[in-house]
Amino acid sequence: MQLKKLAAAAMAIAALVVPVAAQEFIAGIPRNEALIIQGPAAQNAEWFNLWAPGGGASNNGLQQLTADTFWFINPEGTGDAAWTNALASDRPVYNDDFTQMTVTLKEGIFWSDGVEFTADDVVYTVQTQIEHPGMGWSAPFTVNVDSVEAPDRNTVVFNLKAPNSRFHTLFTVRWNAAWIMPKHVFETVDDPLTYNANPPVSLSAYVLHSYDTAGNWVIWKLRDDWQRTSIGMELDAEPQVKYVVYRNAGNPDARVIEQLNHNLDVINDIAPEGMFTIARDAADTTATWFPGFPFAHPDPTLPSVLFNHQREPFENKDVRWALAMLIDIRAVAMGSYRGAANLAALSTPPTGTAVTDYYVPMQDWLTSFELNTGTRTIKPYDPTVSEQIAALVKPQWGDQIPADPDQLKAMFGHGWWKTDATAAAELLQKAGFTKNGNQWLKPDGTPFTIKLMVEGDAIPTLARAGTIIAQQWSMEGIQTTVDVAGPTNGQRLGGGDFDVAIYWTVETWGGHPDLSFFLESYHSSFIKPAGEIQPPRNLTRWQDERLDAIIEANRTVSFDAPEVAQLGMDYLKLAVEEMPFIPLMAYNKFAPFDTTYWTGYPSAADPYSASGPFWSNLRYMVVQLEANPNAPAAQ
Amino acid sequence: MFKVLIDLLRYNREFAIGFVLTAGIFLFALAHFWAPLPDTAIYLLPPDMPPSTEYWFGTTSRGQDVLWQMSSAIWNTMLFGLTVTIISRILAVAVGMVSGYLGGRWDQAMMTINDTMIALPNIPILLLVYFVMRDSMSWPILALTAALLGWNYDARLIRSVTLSLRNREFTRHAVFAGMSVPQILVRQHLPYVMPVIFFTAMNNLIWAIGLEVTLSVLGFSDINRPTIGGMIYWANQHQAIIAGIWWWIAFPIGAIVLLFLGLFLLAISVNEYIDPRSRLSRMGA
Amino acid sequence: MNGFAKYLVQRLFQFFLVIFLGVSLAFLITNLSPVDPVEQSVALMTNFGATDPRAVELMREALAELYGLQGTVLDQYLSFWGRVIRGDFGPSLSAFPTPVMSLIMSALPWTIGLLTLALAISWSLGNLLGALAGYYRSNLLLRLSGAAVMALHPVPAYIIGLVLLLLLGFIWPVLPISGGAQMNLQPGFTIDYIYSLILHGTLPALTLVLVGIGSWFISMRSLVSNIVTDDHVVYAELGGVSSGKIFSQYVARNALLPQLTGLALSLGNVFGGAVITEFLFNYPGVGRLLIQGIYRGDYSLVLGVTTMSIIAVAVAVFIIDLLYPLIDPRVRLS
Amino acid sequence: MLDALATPSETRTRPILEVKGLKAYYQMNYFGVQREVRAVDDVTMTISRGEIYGIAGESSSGKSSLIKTIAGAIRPPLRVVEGSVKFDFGGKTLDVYADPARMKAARWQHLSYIMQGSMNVLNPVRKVKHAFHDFAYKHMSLGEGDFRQRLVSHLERIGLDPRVLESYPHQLSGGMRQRLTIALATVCEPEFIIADEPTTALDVLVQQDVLALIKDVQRRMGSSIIFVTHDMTVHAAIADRIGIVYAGRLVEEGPTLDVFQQPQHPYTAHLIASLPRIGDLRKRKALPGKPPNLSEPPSGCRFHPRCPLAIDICKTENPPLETRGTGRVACWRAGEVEAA
Repeated sequence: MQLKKLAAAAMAIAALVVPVAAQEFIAGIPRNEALIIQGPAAQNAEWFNLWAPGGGASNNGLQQLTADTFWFINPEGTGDAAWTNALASDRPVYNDDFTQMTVTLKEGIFWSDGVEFTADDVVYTVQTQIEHPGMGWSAPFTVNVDSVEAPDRNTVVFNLKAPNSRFHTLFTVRWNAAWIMPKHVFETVDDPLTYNANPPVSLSAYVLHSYDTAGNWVIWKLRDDWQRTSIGMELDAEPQVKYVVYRNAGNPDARVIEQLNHNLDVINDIAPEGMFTIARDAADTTATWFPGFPFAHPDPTLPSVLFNHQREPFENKDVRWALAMLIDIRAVAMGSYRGAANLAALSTPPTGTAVTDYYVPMQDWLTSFELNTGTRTIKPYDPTVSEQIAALVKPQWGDQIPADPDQLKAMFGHGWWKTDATAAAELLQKAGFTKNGNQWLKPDGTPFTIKLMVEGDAIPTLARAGTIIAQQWSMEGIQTTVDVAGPTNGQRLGGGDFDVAIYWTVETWGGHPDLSFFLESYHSSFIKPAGEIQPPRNLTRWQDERLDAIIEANRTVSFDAPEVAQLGMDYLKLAVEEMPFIPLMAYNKFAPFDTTYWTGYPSAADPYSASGPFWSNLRYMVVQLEANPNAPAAQ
Repeated sequence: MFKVLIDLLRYNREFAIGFVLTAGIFLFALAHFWAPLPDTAIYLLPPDMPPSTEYWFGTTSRGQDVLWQMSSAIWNTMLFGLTVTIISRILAVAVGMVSGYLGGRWDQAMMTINDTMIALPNIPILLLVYFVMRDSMSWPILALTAALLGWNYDARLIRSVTLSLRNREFTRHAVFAGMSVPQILVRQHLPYVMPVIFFTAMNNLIWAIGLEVTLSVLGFSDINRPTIGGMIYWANQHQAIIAGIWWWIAFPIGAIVLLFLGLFLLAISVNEYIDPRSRLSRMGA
Repeated sequence: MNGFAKYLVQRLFQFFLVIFLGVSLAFLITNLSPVDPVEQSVALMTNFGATDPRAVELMREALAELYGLQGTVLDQYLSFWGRVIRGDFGPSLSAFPTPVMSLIMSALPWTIGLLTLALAISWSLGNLLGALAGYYRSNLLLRLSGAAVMALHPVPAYIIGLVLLLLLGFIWPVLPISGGAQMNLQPGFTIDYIYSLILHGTLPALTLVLVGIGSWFISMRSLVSNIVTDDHVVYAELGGVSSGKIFSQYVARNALLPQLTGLALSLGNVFGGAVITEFLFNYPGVGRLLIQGIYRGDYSLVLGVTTMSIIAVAVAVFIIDLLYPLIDPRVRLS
Repeated sequence: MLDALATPSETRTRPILEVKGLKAYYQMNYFGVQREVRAVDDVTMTISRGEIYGIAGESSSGKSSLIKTIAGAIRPPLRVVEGSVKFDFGGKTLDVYADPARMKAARWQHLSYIMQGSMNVLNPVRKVKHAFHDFAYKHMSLGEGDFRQRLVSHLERIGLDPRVLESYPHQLSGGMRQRLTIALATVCEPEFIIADEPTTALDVLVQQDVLALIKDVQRRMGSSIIFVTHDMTVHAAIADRIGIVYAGRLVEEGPTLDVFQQPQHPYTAHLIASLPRIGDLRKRKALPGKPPNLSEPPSGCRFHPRCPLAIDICKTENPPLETRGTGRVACWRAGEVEAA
C-alpha cells in the first residue's frame, strides 16, 4: 500500500510537469513579437511617475521607452555620429556669456494620449520642479534657471542665474536626463510628488501594455502612432519589436539558465563565468559586443582604487603611487574579469571617443612619464600589458585572441603601470615609512593596515578585484582586509567613511570628449569636511589648485570647442602625477544577446547604441532590431 | 559515561555510523592546520581544475584547492556551530531547570516568555541584526545572536524533565537535608538532565550550522573567512554550477550533509538510549 | 467551560505578549542602524546621471522633511507603535513613495499561500508517514522512506532549493524557476491562472515540503512509539479491536494533538525557510521583499516586513491555539 | 479433534481454564547485557466453570505477570518459555499461544479482561460510547439501534446513568470509570473474565460496591473469574478459591475458607497473620527481608531466606506442589505450619 502511495505521488508530479511546454511563455503575446529584457525587481510596481524621487531611476523600461527630452549622446559613438537631436530640432544655442540657452523643438510630436507636445510642456516641466523641491530635477533647475519662457510653441528660452556653458547637459541623455513632463496630465493633479502617473502617457515610441503588481515584469507595446514621436519620425520602417518585456529573471544563475532556454533576450550584467558559459553552450544563438573573447561591453565608467584624501596616510601622493606600484594589474584583470578587462592607466574610461581623443595621442607622454621614487626616477608605464594579458588567456581562448597589437589594445586596453616592489618600497621610505620584518610601519611607528571597501554582490567583478589587490598589498607587508559594504556602499563613499575603496568616481559622456560630466564636481569649492556627505563624483575629496584652474577654464569654453580636449589632457596628466585614485579598467559589462528571435544587436563593429538595458539609449537599439526569420513559430 | 560510549559503539549501529561520520569529518577539518597554503589566499593555483590526482576535489575559479578550502571551511563552520550550541545550552539549562524546579507562578511566567520567544521568526530577526551591524557583523556576534534565538525550545524540554524530578523522593530528601537550590539543581538534577542536554545539543548544532550556511550563502557574513556557506557564496558569485565547476559546490554540500547525517544519527541513537521507555524495556520490571 | 475560558485568556495574553516583545525588539534593533534613510535615497537617486553638487543639498533637505525622522528615540518608539497600529510604516525608500504597507500587502498573499500549501503537505504527509513508521515498526518500505526524510531533514532550505532548481529547472528544465505566475496573465479564478500558479509554486513548495517533512516524521514517530504502550491502546488490543482501527482511532488521533501544538511552535522557523526559498525562486512574497529591502538598505521596508512577519506568525499561532480545543476535548470541557 | 468428539456431559465437567507447566521469563539482550527474569516459573492450575479464583502475593511476586500471561496480554521482553494456557469455550479448546488468530476472535466474546489501573484504559480523546462500539459491536449480531438498547439496559443494571456514553473519560470520577470498565468487560457476557487488581486504585467504599458488582454480574452470567490482588481482604470477600504466588511460583492453593483457616505454607501463614483482626491487639511481626530478585532467585525453596521454619533441605531442594487436604502446597514442612 506504501508502493501505491509513492507511485501515485510520482504520477501527480509527472502530471504537473509534462504539460509545461504547453503553456506559452507570455500569455497572449506571440514570443516572436516580443523582446524580453532583464529588468529589476521593481518594488514600486504601481509607480510610473518619473519625476518624483524614487521614480527617477526606474529601470523597468519607463524611462528607456516612454520618456523623451532634447538630446541623446551615444556613449559608444564618436564625433557627430554620437549626437542625436531628439525633441530638439537642433543643438543648443547659447548667448556669448552662456547666460541664456535657446532650444527649438521638432514639430508633429504627440503624447500617447493624442495631445500634442509643445514648448509649454518644457516650461511646465522646469517651473513645476522648481516649485516642488524633492522632485528629481528640482535642484539643478533651481540652481541654474532664473526664468524660462516659450516665445512660440516650438521655442524655449532658458535665462540662467550664472554663466553655464554646460546647462544643456541637463537635457542630454547619457544614462538619463531631465525628462519632459506631460503638462496636460500633471496640471490636473494637486501634488506631483505623490501622483503615481499610472497609467503613464508616453512621449516615445512605446507605451505601457501591462505590468505585474508583484513587480516581476512590465510589458510595453509599440504605439499605433509611433511615427508621431521624435524617434519614430526618423525611422523609414515600422519597428519590428511590437512588445518589449522587462522581466526580473532572478539571480545570475537563473538569468543564464533563462537565456539558454531562450526566455531572456537581453541580459544586463552577469559574472564572466556566466558569459563564458553562454558563449560555450549557445554560441550560435548569442551575440555579444565583441564576437569572441572578451565579449564584454565597456561602459564609460572607470572602476578605480579610491583613496580617502582626508585620512592619513592617503593624502600623501607617494603612498598612493607606492600602492599603485604594488598592484600586478594582470592578476587583477585575470581575477576580476578572467582577463576580459579593458585596462585604463588614464583617469578617464577608455571607451567611445576617449580612445581617439586621449588614449592614443597620450601614449608617448605616458611611456616617457618619469616618477621620482626619492632615490631615483623610473619610467613606470608598460605599454605591452595587453600583449601580456593576451598571452595569459591564449591557452583558454586560442584563435579568438588576435595577434594584431591594435586589436589587442581595443580588447585589453593600451597599457598600465609595471609592478615594481622596490620602487614602491623607495616611495614608502620617502614618505617616512619603515619596514619591520614583512610589515610596513607608518611614520608614527604603527603598522600600516588598510580596510579595502567593496560593494559586494551588486558588482561582483569589482569585489573580486578588491580581494586580489588586498592580497597583493598584504603579501608586500601592508595588511589589507576586504570590507563588504553592501547597500551602504554609496552612503559610506559619500560620507567619506572609508580608507580605500574599489568604485568609480569618474563617468564620462563616452561619446564626447567633454569631461565636465564628472569634472565639474571636482572643484575644491564642493569638498566637505570629513564626516559630511560629499556631493557625487569627487569621492576621494582630491583637492588641487591646478585642478580648480582646469575646471574653471573648462566652464568658460563651449561644449564643442576644440579646447575641451586640450583641457581634458591637462587633467589627465595631473591625475597621473598625483595618482589621486588608481584607475583600473573600464567597467566591462557582460550583456549577451539571444539571437533566436531577434538580430541586429549593437556591437563593437556597429556601435549604434549603448547595449545596457538600463541605459536610455537602448530605445535606439529596440527600434533597429530585426526579427530572426528562423525563429521558432509562435505557439 | 565512557563505558556507555563503548557499549553504544559496539551495539548501536546508528550511533556507530554517526560517530564515524562525525569523527571523520572532524579529523578532516582538523587537517587544515597543516594546509600547504593560507586558506584566504586566492589565485595561487590554476583555477577551475577538475578533480584529479593532483587536486583531489579540484580547484575553485579563485585558484584555491577545494580540498583545503573545505577543511578550513568545515572547521570554521563547526566552530561557529559549537559556539552557538554551548551558549544556547547554558541559557536553556539555566532557564529550563530553574523554571522547572521553582514551578508554579515562576514557571508560568518564565515559560510564557519562553514560548513568546519561540514564536518569534528567527531568520527575519537575524537578517535585521545583520542589516544593522553590516560589515561590523563578525562571526562571534552572529553566533551570540543565533544563540539568543536558539535556546527556547530546548529550555522547554529540560524544564519538563526537571519538573518530573521535582516531586521525586531524593529531591525532598535533599531539601530536608538542607541543600541549597543551586546545589540540588547541580548535584541532584543535572545528572538526569545531562542526556537531554546532549540530545538537544546535537539538534541545536545542526540548526546553527544550517543558519551559518544560509546567511553566508546570502552574503550576510564575513566573506573573507572560509566557511561552508562562504564557499557556496563564492561559487555562486562565479556561477560555478552553470559554468560546470560542479565540484566547487558539490563537495562542500556533500560534506555538510554527511556531517548533518552524522550528528543526526548520534542524536537519535542517544535519544533512544535515554528514552525512559526503551530503558524500561531494557531493565525489565 | 470555565477551564476553556481560562485557556483562551492565557492564549490571548501570550498573543499580545509575542506582538509586544517582537515589535519592540524589531524597533530597537532597527533604531541602532547606521543607515541614514535620507543619505540612502540620495545615493539611490544620484547613482546615475549628472547631478549638480549644489542641487544635492536641496534634495537632502527636501527628503529629510518627507521622511519625517525627528524627535528622541522614545518619541520615535511611541510614534512607531502608532504607525504599527495604524498599519503605516511610511514610504519605502527604495520604492519611494509607495507605502511600505502596500508593498507588504501585495506580497503577503503569496507567502501565505505558499506557506499554507507547503505546511499542509509536509505536516500531513510527515505525520502520516511518521505515525505509520511508529506503529508498523518492522515495515521495510516505511523504514527506507523514514531514512530518506530524516536524511533530508537537517539540510538547509537553501541547499535543497538550489539542488531542485538545478534538477528541474536546468538539467531537466520542466518547471518555471522564477516568479509567481505566467507573465501577462490576468490574476483571477481562471483555469490558466490557477494552473500557472501551481506550476510556479511547485518548486518553492516542494523545497519547503522536503525541508519540513523530516521533523514532523521524527516527532510523530517517537510520539506514536510512546503512545502504543499507553494503557488505552494495550487494552484495545486485548479487546480484539482491529489494528487498523487502533492505529487511526487510538494511536494516530491522540498523537496528532501534540503535533498541532508543535505546528504552532514551529511556524516561526517555517517562515524563515520561506524567506530563503522565496529569495531563491524569486517568488514575489514577503521573504523576497525583506531580502531586497536589505540589499537596497531600505530601512523602513525592512522594519515593516520584520514587524509584519512577527505579527503574522503570532496571529497564525493564535489561530491554531483557538482551533486546538475543538480537537482536544480535555481542553474544551473541563 | 479430541475436542470435537467430546460429549456435552464431559464439557460441562471439563475445567474452563487449564494452565500446564507455564514458564514466562523476561529475556533482555541489550547493549550486550544478558538478563533473564523468571516472572512466572512452572505454574500449573485449573479453573472450573462459574468459579472465582483469586491470586494473592506481595507486589513484584510475579502474580501480575502470571495473570497477564494467562490473558495472553504479554509483550516482549516477557515471553512464554514453556507450558501452555488452554481455555475451553463451548466445547472447543483454545490454546492461547498456539492460535493467536482464534484467540483474538475469542476476546470479549468469550473472555474479557479488566486491566490494572483501569483509570486510563479508555481513550481520553473519544467519547465512552465509541469504546463499547469498538469492543463489543461485532460480537453481538445486533443492529445499531438494538445494540444501543442493549448498552443502555446493561449500564442501568450496573447502576450507571446511560448518559455517560456521551461523555469523555476525563469528565468521570474514578469509581464511575472503574464501573465503566467492568460494564465494558461484561457487556458481551463472556464465559471468562480476567481481572488484574480491579479495585486497587479505588478508595475503600467504592471498592466495596465494585466488588459487590463483580460478584453480582458473575452470578447472573455464571461466568468464571480469575483476578489478582495483593489485598487479602478482597480475596476473603469474593474468591471461591485462592492461589498464593511467591517469587513467580504457585506455593499454595485451596478453597478460600480453608486457606484462611488452615494455611499450610509459612508464607501464606504470614500473609494471613498480617491481616488486622477486630479485637486483636497483638503486634504483628513483620517478615524479615524482602522478596527475592527474580533474575537470580535463591536455590531450593525460594522462600527459605525469609522462612522462620527453614531447614537444610529447603536451601537445596525445591519443594514440589502437592495435593494436601482440600488444596495443594509446595513446602517441605507443610503441616507443621499453624495459623498464628
